[in-house]
Amino acid sequence: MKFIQGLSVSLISTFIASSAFSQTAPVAPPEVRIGVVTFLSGPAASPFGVPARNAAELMIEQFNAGTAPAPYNQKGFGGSNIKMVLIDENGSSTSVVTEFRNLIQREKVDMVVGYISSGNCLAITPVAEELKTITLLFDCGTPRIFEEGKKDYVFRASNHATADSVGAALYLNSLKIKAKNYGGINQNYAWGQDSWKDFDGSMKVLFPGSSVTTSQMPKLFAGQYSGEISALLSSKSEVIHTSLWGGDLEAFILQSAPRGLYKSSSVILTTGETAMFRLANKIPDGTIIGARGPYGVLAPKSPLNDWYRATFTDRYNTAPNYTSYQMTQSIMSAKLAWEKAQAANNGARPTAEQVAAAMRGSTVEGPGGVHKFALSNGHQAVSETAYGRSKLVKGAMTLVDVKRFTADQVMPPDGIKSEDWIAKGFKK
Amino acid sequence: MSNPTLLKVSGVNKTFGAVTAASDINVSVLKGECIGLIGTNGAGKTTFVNLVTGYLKPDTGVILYEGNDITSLPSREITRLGICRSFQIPQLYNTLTALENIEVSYGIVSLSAHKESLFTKTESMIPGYGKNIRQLAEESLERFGLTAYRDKLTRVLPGGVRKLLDIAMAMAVKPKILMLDEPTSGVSTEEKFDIMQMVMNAIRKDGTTVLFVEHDMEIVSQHAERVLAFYNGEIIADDVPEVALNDAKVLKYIVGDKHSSSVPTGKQHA
Amino acid sequence: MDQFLVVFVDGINYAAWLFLSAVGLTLIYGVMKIVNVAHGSFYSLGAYVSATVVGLWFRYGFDPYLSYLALFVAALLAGFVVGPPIERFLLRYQYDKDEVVILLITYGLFLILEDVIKLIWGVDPYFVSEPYELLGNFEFASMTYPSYYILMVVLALLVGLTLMFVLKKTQFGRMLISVIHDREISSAMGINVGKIFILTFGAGCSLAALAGAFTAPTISVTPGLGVEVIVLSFAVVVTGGLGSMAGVALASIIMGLVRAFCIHFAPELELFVIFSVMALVLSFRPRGLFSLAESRKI
Amino acid sequence: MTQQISLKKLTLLALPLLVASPWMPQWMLFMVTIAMANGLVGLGLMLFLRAGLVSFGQALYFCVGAYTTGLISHFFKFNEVLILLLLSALASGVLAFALGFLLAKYRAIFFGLLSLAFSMILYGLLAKSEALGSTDGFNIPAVTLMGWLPPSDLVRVSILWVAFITVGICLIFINGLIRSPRGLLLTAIRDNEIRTEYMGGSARKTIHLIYVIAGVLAGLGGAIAAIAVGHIDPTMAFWTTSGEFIFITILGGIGSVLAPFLGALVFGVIHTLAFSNSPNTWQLLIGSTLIFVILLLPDGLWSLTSKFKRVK
Repeated sequence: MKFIQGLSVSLISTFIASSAFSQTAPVAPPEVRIGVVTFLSGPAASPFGVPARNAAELMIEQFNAGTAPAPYNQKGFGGSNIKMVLIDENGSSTSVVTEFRNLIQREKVDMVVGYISSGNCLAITPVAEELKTITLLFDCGTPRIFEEGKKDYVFRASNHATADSVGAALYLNSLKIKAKNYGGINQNYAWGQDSWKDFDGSMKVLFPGSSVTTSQMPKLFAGQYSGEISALLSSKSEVIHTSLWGGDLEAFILQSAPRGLYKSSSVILTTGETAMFRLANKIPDGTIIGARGPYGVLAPKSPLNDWYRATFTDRYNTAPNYTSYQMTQSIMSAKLAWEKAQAANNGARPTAEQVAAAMRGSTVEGPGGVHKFALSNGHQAVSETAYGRSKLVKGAMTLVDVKRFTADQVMPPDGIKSEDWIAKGFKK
Repeated sequence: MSNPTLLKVSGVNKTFGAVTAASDINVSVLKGECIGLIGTNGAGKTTFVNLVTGYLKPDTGVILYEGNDITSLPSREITRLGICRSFQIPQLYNTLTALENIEVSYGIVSLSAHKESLFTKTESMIPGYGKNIRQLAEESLERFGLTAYRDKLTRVLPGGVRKLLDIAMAMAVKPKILMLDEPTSGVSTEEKFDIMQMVMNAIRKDGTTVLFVEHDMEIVSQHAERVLAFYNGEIIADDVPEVALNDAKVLKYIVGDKHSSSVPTGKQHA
Repeated sequence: MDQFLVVFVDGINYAAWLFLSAVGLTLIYGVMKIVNVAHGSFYSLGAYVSATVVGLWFRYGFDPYLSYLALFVAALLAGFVVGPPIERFLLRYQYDKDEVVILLITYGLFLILEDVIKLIWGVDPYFVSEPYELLGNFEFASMTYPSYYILMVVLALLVGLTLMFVLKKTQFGRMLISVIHDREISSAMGINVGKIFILTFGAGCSLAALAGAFTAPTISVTPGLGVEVIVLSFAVVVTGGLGSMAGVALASIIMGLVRAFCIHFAPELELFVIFSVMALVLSFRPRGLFSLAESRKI
Repeated sequence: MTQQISLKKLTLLALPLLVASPWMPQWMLFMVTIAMANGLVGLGLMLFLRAGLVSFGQALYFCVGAYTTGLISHFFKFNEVLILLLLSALASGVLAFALGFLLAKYRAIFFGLLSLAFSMILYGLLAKSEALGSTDGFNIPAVTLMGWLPPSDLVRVSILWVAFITVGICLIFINGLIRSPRGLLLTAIRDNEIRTEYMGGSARKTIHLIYVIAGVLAGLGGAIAAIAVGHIDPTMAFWTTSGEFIFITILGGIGSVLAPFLGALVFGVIHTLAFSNSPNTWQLLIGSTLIFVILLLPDGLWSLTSKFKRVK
């Protein structure tokens, strides 16, 4: 008997579910629906997720109002209004994939822009291909996305992580620092391990004969780094590399600065830009700071950038950080591609394939300067990257000795895996 | 020619810190005997039961059952060899009904009879019993006059009934030796005799050897064929009731003690 | 030699933090048999409240050295304002239920509090490093340490000793212990178990908040702060033997030292330290280093 | 004989879903598949709960199952789904058998937290293995069903059917188990282990047995999830994953072998509704739901079925 009731209950619940969904599921939306996925909870929300969400929100408002400067001044996407569908990236990859599928198949979004975690990017890429939906990965760093076979619908509008580590090494080189040894502290997960691997490789190329003192690998979100800092101090490293991000990075700075780590070594914070303003008076002068690209204060001077910083700061009374720039870059790429495709389609709503074709290999100038979808047959964008050293000027944080490195200096050429490219000494 | 010796306890000692719970216990139990264990609280009766059934391990001494050393066996093994017990505080499965309590007992029997097979079915006959779990459980409820409580959760059953159920469960494994730890404690004086009578009828008819711990001398003399009198962990008398109950020491230390049959609690070290 | 001294100092410092983070959990379990997953939320609550309070403290230029007192009070208040109502109006009606079910309720609480904290304080990080820098540094074994670490160790000792004293020497403590041993009998003996529970829960939560509060100056106070702490404290508490103060202390020291040793000599292994120690200890002492005595069943 | 009856009822239950499945929207197919996978793990947890135990580490076997499938299909390019499922079940079963010797000694919270420790150690190991993509994990190629590679529009349905059949088989087995004397024995161990020992029953052997069974179930669940999601990473072994499984089991209740699947289904619904309707505060929704279910339905959603009965 119970089984029958079980049947009824489970069926009922399924029906409740489906009806609940069907309300949310729209029929043939007149507007362009964009799924935006970033971390809205958990430790990645504060440094990345929310600044990125704000950027998306702001851009879509601006586009819909048609108030963005040329070439982004067309209303919405080619005239049709943009509707943002926001989802939290937090959760297991199973739940991330589930929600990605729901976005596309239930919320009927036309394209998805998002994903900060490399694991999530890898997980949703095949699904995006299966569901034939344009998906722009806006922040995640792993080079594996396009190394694992040709993609038709998945794009990445900014450099992958290799550029950060290579750029860091190049910057040290350009400062004429004679580093005989170097150490690192990176979180014990894929991002941290890869960042260190690439940096280590690049150092071996650019500073032959230099040696590794210590590679600290605290676990993700440890927050307590007293032991690691002691180890770094006693390692007497000339250079210390870290790809810590968000709260971990900020905690590390707070705990290490008073102990004079920055006096004895030149410290590289590859994601330092997200923390540099909040911790302006904590970061000692001369700390090497990156922004994972030409973003934030490292963005090249341009009217577009001025407009962007102004509107963003005015809207959220805080300056956009590099994730905001990456999100903006991605949405702008999408807009241009959509409108190009629509034009080619004589004004009719373009298909995903048409948008993809339009985006493939395109060049987009955003607030972060020129990005070109150059690699992996036009799906992986490349741009210059930049590093600088912190300097406190009248209580305000600035970057000095800013050096820029062109895309082909920091990104591997098409068809070569990052590891091999570094191992072979950046051979073209 | 007397019956063969079933259980032989020799030179067993057990102490808990300062308390001597068993000192140099030597007892032989013959097949088919019905023995009453008497003594004040803390005299060592329950310890004796716990030692034989493997809940406690003696500090020194040997316990032989049918000639095999069972001194260091866990209670599970000892039960399987055929020594089972009931408890002073009934040990029941409180979220199950009376019937289910007994079914569990037969279920365990059935499992071991089926060599722990994964596919042992509740309905299948238990080898050596010729019936299935349900039938056996119903019978035993009937035998102990518990049918009325068949589907009651044991949590809510009155003390006397819990006692009977506890014993009924012990009987499920067809023990050769059954040890009853104060079967009538916590039972009102008027019920006592009937309960004891019914228990004895239920058990004795298949010739089970019985050792029962009891405070009420009347019951002892009524049912026991032999009495073991405990005092400070020693056995101070071991004889037929008539003799044992009139032994000077026994009269002085046990029978004289009028409080003995009250307060069934405590026993932290008994 | 210096190397080992450094390991020792780092280890003790981490141990102090572990102890502070975990002790509240073991207190609540010992008395109420509740595994409180929301422990982590109270840790972050403490961090946020103290961040706010100390932030204001320095903005209005009160005596900087009193800010430690402010941290302390803020944490205790946070714990005692939020904790007891949860016990009184939610948990109290669940004690008849299974340990696991209550654990799940606290898990639900943890999820809720995570978002509530986010709604109150937003996602932007808070920094209150003033108390951390105020004390300056000290040199030891040719290594610079912030004197704040000493403060943490002192605080840990203080908390530990106070708890010991309360349990061993005070009337309340004796009541606690009898409740720990047997809830029914204690209430039969006229001990107001309800009162004991609400106080214990409040105390446990405040201890978590205290840990958060005194960690706040060394970190960036952001959402998701508590998650790490939960599992970590569980590991420590279980290794020490649930409900045992001494156990938590010893477990924290062991784990602290082992971890520090790894960091200096095998950084790769840091990831495994905590849980390997836990698994090892449990394999040899199934109920942890110090386990509460079980009363006889039959 | 009970098994035959339950078999009939199972088909009664499965048929409509199987028949309905081709008409379900794609996203729902996926959700139901995941629910089936999670339900399998919950089924194992249900056995534990019946014996008064709870494992905070079932994710260990979920992950082992997933990685077995992943590694074989990724490195040996072998992707016959049925074989993959079998091997995953085997791998997790073997591990469970080994660890069982230790864990079967433990009770209450210690059982739970020791199993948690093991799952976290596996997490650590995988996070360190950069060859397997560390915490990023790796993707799994499409699988074949007896040599047949389903076309993209049939992939979801066929995976769901595979899941259904696996679940069906497990249900029949577990249902038989808990109706057998052992089913009662589990409750007996929870209620009074000493008595059980005194009746000649071995709590340790029994717990070891269900530990292995639960491990196998979790392994199967992991394999199905891995195949459906197409990506695996160490988070599958993380404690939060185990937490989700316990959530599902309690949500459904332990009243019937179907309860965990009901729980998993409803959890999926709540989860995705919370995500799409309040992206910024979904944790709050899920947390409150959990608490409300525990307060209003202490025996889980399944107890509703008997409530219906009473109404009728």
